[in-house]
Amino acid sequence: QEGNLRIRINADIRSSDPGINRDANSDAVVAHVVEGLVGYKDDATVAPLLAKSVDVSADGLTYTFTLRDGVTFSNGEALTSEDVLFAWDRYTNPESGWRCLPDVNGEGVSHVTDVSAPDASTVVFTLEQPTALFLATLARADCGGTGIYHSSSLDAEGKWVAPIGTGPFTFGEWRTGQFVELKANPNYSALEGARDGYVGDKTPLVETVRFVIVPDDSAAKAALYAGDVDVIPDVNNADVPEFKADERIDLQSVPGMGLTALLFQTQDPLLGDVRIREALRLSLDLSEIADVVSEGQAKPSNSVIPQPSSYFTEVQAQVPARDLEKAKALLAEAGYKGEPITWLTTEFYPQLFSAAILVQAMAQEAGINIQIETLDWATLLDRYTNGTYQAMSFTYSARLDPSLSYDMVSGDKAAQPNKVWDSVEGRDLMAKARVSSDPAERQAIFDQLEGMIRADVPLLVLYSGTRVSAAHAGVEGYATWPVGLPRAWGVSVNSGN
Amino acid sequence: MTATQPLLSVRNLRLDVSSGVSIVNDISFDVAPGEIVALVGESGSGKTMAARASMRLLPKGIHPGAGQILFNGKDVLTASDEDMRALRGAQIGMIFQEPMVSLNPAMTIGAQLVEGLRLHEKLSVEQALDRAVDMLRRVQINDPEGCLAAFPHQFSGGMRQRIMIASVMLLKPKLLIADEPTTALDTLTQREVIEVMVDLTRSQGTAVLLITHNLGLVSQYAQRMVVLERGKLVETGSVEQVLHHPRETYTRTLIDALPKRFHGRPAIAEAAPLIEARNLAVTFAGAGNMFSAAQPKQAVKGVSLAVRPGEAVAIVGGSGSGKTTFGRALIGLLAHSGGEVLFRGKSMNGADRAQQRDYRLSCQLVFQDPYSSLDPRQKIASIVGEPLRHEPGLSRAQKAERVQEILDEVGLGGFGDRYPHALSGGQRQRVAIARAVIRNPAFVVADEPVSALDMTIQKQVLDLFRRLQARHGFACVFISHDLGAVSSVADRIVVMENGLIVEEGDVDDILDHPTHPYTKALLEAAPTIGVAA
Amino acid sequence: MPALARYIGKRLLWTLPTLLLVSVMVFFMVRLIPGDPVQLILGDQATPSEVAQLTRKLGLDQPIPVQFVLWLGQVAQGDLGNSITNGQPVLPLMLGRFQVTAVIVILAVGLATLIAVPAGLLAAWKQNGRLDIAVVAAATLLMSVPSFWLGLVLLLVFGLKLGWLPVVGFVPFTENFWSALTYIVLPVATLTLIEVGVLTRMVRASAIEVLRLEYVTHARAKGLSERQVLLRHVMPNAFAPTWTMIGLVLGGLLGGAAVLETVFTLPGLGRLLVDAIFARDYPVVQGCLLFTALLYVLVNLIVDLCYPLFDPRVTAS
Amino acid sequence: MKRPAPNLLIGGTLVTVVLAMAATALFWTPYDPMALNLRARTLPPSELYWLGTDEFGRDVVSRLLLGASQSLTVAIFTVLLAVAVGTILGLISGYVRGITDRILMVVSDAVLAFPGTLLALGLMVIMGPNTMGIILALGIAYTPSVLRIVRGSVLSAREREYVEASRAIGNSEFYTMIRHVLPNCVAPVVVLATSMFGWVVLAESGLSFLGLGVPPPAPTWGNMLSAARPYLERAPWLGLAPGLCIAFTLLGINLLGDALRDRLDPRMER
Ligand SMILES: Nc1ncnc2c1ncn2[C@@H]1O[C@H](COP(=O)(O)OP(=O)(O)OP(=O)(O)O)[C@@H](O)[C@H]1O
Ligand SMILES: Nc1ncnc2c1ncn2[C@@H]1O[C@H](COP(=O)(O)OP(=O)(O)OP(=O)(O)O)[C@@H](O)[C@H]1O
Ligand SMILES: [Mg+2]
Ligand SMILES: [Mg+2]
Repeated sequence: QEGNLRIRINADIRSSDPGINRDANSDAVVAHVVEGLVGYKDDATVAPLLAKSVDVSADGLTYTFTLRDGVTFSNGEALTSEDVLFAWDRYTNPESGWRCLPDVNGEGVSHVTDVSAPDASTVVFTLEQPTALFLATLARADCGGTGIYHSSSLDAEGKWVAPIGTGPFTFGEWRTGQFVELKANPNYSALEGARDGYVGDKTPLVETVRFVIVPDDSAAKAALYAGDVDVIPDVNNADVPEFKADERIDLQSVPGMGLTALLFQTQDPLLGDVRIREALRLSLDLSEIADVVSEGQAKPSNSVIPQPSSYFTEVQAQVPARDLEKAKALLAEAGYKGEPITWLTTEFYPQLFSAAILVQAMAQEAGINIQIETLDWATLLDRYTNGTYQAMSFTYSARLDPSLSYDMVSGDKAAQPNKVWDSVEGRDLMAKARVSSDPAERQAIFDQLEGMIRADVPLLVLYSGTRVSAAHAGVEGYATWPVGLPRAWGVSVNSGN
Repeated sequence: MTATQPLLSVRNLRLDVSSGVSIVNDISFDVAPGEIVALVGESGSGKTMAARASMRLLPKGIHPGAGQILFNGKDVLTASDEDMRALRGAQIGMIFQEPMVSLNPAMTIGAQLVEGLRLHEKLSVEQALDRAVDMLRRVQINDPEGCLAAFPHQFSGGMRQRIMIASVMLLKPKLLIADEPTTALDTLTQREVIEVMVDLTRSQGTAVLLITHNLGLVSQYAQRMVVLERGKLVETGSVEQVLHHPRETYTRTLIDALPKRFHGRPAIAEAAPLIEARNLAVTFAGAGNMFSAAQPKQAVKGVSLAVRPGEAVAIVGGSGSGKTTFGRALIGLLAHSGGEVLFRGKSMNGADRAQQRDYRLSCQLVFQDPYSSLDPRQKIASIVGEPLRHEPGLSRAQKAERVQEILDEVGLGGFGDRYPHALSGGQRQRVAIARAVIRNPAFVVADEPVSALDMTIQKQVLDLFRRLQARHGFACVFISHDLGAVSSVADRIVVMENGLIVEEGDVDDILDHPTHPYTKALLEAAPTIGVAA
Repeated sequence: MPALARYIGKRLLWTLPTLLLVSVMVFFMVRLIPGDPVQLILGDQATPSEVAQLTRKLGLDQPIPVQFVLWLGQVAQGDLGNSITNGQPVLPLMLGRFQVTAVIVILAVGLATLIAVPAGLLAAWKQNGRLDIAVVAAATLLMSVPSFWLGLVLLLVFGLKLGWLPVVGFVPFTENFWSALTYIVLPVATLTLIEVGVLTRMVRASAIEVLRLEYVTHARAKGLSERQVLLRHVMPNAFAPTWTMIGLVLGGLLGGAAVLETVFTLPGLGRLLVDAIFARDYPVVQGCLLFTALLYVLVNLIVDLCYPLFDPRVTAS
Repeated sequence: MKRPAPNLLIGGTLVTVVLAMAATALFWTPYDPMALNLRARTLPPSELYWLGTDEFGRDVVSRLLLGASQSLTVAIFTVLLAVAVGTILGLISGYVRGITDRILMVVSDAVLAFPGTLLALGLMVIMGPNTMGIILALGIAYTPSVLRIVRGSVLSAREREYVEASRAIGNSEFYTMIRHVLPNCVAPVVVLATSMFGWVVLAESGLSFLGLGVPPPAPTWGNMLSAARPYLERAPWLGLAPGLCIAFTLLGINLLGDALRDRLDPRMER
């Protein structure tokens, strides 16, 4: 192990506490230090990580995890089932504010009624109801991967200090506003198999990783060129052509799991009319928008299910064509007379702003009068959460299971105004998909949902996000993946830069 | 002509204004080393400009059109900038006409004095300061050490003028151009200051070009004189000859215009005083700056004075004795720290608004320093006409007419369109006078109103005062060092020293039978022309 | 001395209403503008119960006036609270960031003044000459370049093309002086260039006024060189408006130069504040603004205290 | 007649050109400034597109022309607002002094310490995102600077003897302030106002990020400039064009401001 890998993050981390007071950057850093029982693979499916194996009982209510042998924390202590219980107790204590508590206490995905450790290397979770999503929930990056940390991560008063985990790196210096530095974990014991998502062989090849905080995209770009950072894990679309043309830069692009979409408020007097929403869709050249907005990085995809998902099939892949005549006809039928539609967007995410500009111009050709209102991200999010908008460009974060994707857009608008699609029939279907673990059955359900939501047009998905990373030519082994968070293991830096 | 080679030789000088008019036309004169030459002439005749041209320090917009100015045989007008800098200060020193605006307000007196000295002579700061203190003492500034750390605004007009003079003479220049150097000085100080100059000519062979209106001074100190009128040379020759046997009519009018004691003024009717000061005292908060403890200075220490309608009271007294301060306090421009002012019999301490306003509008001031009292961004007509705002019911045309009238009376007809900076010193002073009297106020404090005026204009202005007094019966406090002027306008004289009145009485009484030693000294020191006037 | 001390004391007392006013304005404004820190923390996946729970935890469920009183009480005890986003105490967080900003801003404004004064004086001296037009044009050009552009261009040229200076990062002076210097050269240069324009023009304008006054002629009559005339007589008298301007600029920038700090990736106060505004991190916004206001008042107090130095006729009282 | 001063000549020409640009846009632009052409994105300058096209394939020349009127409107009104209010308050503050001064200072310090971002966000709530909102937000933000500068000059000017002379004549304090103090404080205000012009144009670009700018897709020089940022290397003309426009406008206004100041100054010999 030698060298120092510098990865750009665009904002400071919020804390080093997994799944607690976090954002994507915090998740990314923490995932280098702690590991959970299970983790994601590159294809966004779940595989054992600290567990050697996971046994699910036939009724789907009991999960038995057997821990891997010889795993130690970075402080040299061996990992035992007690450690799992310790971490779990802290996660499920409402005081800690774990991001995913609702998903294990019955409010959301699952309800864990009991956790026990029959012996030092076995942990058993008991659920109230079967669910296809339990393991996926435990693996979720925003849940901190439900990472297991040693009790010495906390001080005597039980206050969080810094994570001591089993991951390939240890938590080093955190200088607020500047960087977070991790060091290679000398006690790391690798999993078998090649590096794959968050599992596989995660042996560190560098001595230190520094997550450098560079908020400005242009500055980050310059820093990459100058060799002051080695990797930009999430490249701004506008910079893609430039990096592509530069041979000093290794550009990688994979489809992501997030969605960029146009949302309509179906309770709006004007947009409540499905004909107008349909006309809007027909007025837009969706392929063109996706192409322009993502600088050719993303393929258009109009399904709520993200492209990398294994449930993304022919049905989901259909892209409706533009048809101005039909759009005009529909508008006439709906009695639309050029009433202005206020379209919310933000410059915080450049793709949302571009999308709005394109939509405005294209819809204009069908006679639809769109007026753009730019807001800061906090305000846009507020309007989204409260459903107080006519139409907006919005970006959804990654959902790793189609049922979660549907859950994200659909629900009872009265209770949760952030849901865009409120269909009773749809909700029933989703409930079925949540408990079923038969892929064929689930696929059928998702295909059916696809048809329903497309007919109702509560939203227009433009594309599922792309994950574009750029690494300096001297960096070897860096790879981006659909989840998108940077990974520093298995990456080496050529000395001399 | 003198036998020696002239130090300064002005030959056929012409000075043009940008618009093409000449303000100085074809004048020539010489000044020899050790000689005092007086430059006299009507206000606005181009004396100051001719002098400034000799240092090549003409204001923007005025250019030499023709002629030469030779200093030591070298033409000043074509010398290099480098040479000029070496000349200025060390070789040619100039005392500017307006001492109030010629000192840098943001620099201590000490710094300003030492600056020039150290530039031309290799001296340590201490040595330079010693020399400065010495010179200040010679021009009669008391507490010269303390004065070094003070700023110009903390001094009276006369004190500033003396500081100016000191700063120039400190450098012992070969040629000293003194533009009205003693206008703000009482006769005693004036004599002292001129003596210092004469000293310089004797010990260093300094030549002096003395610009003045004071023919008494000229006759006592100068050897030769040059008379200008409207930019043209009228007459030149020895003082003796020009003063006593003037060839030209202009020179004669000038001499004839010397103020005379005005006998036969009607006695002032016994009446209740128009304005009255009772035990008035003024204290300045601090001469110290804010980083050192402030020492309050009592400039006026309990002065009582009553002025009846139609009466003209002259205040004379040493420079820095508190005349200006008292005058300002009397009309309420300066807050007093003790005593009270009664106007039309009512105390102004705690007067109501209407009374305050009447007081304010009825009492006017002619500022001692006219230049800084004129708004640089307003034209003369507008400055003079401004008080008419408070004259209700005047049409625009009527106002313009009044302005024209008063400007004519002070000899400034046709200057209404100019800005203050484009006037001569005397012209500015007349603007200030015109402004003060245009509304025929009930009471005027005239602070050195004629100090910068030549005899003819001075006469004209004094006549104006008298006329106005006769016509409108306004009362007036006339602050002046010029006993001639005083004797021609005043009914009563008050002598101040050190913030107190030391003597007061009828003009004739005081002038003829002064009792207080200070008054006697003042009178004695007054220069006279030595001819039957 | 006691007079001065009393004066300063009185002025400092007057900062209290300013600070109170700022507090009230900030407190209510950040809460009135739409956007919710809880939503931002939880993101688009938030469920209503999560939102409610976190809101309660952060104490944001109480009525705003109650929150205000609680906060004010805290502040009175010297506690500015903890950041919502990362839980760190606001005061040390802010002071740490301020050090970075202060070094850069003070250096830059100082440098800008050093450049602006001679440039402005020269331009005034040669008013309407070629030199003057050149100076005015240069100053105007600098004023019209946005700082993010200038910063970026400098970054590209000196950091990237020439490779002389590092592109991102920051090292405190206490750690390594020379390396610290390399990191602040570009930001200081950018800020200097940005600020020098307006100061130059200010100096020029005031100097033109002063140059026509009699005492300047008198100074020349003493034989002073033009340089001495300009520096000793014109400059001090022309400096007052420039000085006010410097106070304004300094006061404004000490509160943070967010754009610059972002471009150069400096952990300064400005970025902290802007990030906090976008994250609706109420305690940090409130703390920063209180601090900025205090700085402002102090800088302006110093400016006012110095007035009599330029114009002794202006008394401090 | 005398030759006009160079600053009047150059400044006048530049400002006229800019005003002409703004006026032209009302009648004619080479292309529709809003029309996208996705086939012609970020084209370099050519015969077809004189200054190239932007990231949406919109003609830069057309957008510059239209942007001129938008930017000028915002800048002019903001500067007018700030200068008018700031000067009045500054005069009062410096002239009257005492408690009035203190209160005004308290408020202005508070506003000065207030970051523009927050002020803008706050106003957005009240006004909604429109041009009035920008002008008000920026106007409020810049007023205290004017106030302070004017106050500083007034503190000096009020000690002058001609101010006393005006009082001696019997003029009211108000009249004295307007007629004698104010005109002698214009120099710094002219400098500040002309400088502010540039700041406003640039600040508007920052505000458009928050949505307080002129609503898209309408162009302003400011938002063109900020939108061009990622293309600094790839399509430099995108930033250069509005950047130069701003620079030349400012130069013109500054020179014109100087000329105006000279005109107001009687001591300036022309
Ligand atoms: N800048 C200027 N522009 C135009 N005319 C001017 C300017 N300065 C002075 N003048 C005029 O030039 C003439 C000569 O002025 P100068 O100052 O030399 O007079 P002076 O003889 O010194 O008068 P005084 O005794 O009143 O001081 C005056 O009529 C004056 O109005
Ligand atoms: N602003 C001030 N601060 C401190 N002291 C002052 C101030 N103004 C005047 N003085 C002092 O008050 C005294 C009286 O000044 P004043 O101007 O009244 O004298 P004056 O009699 O008019 O003299 P002159 O004939 O020289 O004009 C002087 O000693 C002067 O130094
Ligand atoms: Mg004269
Ligand atoms: Mg006096």
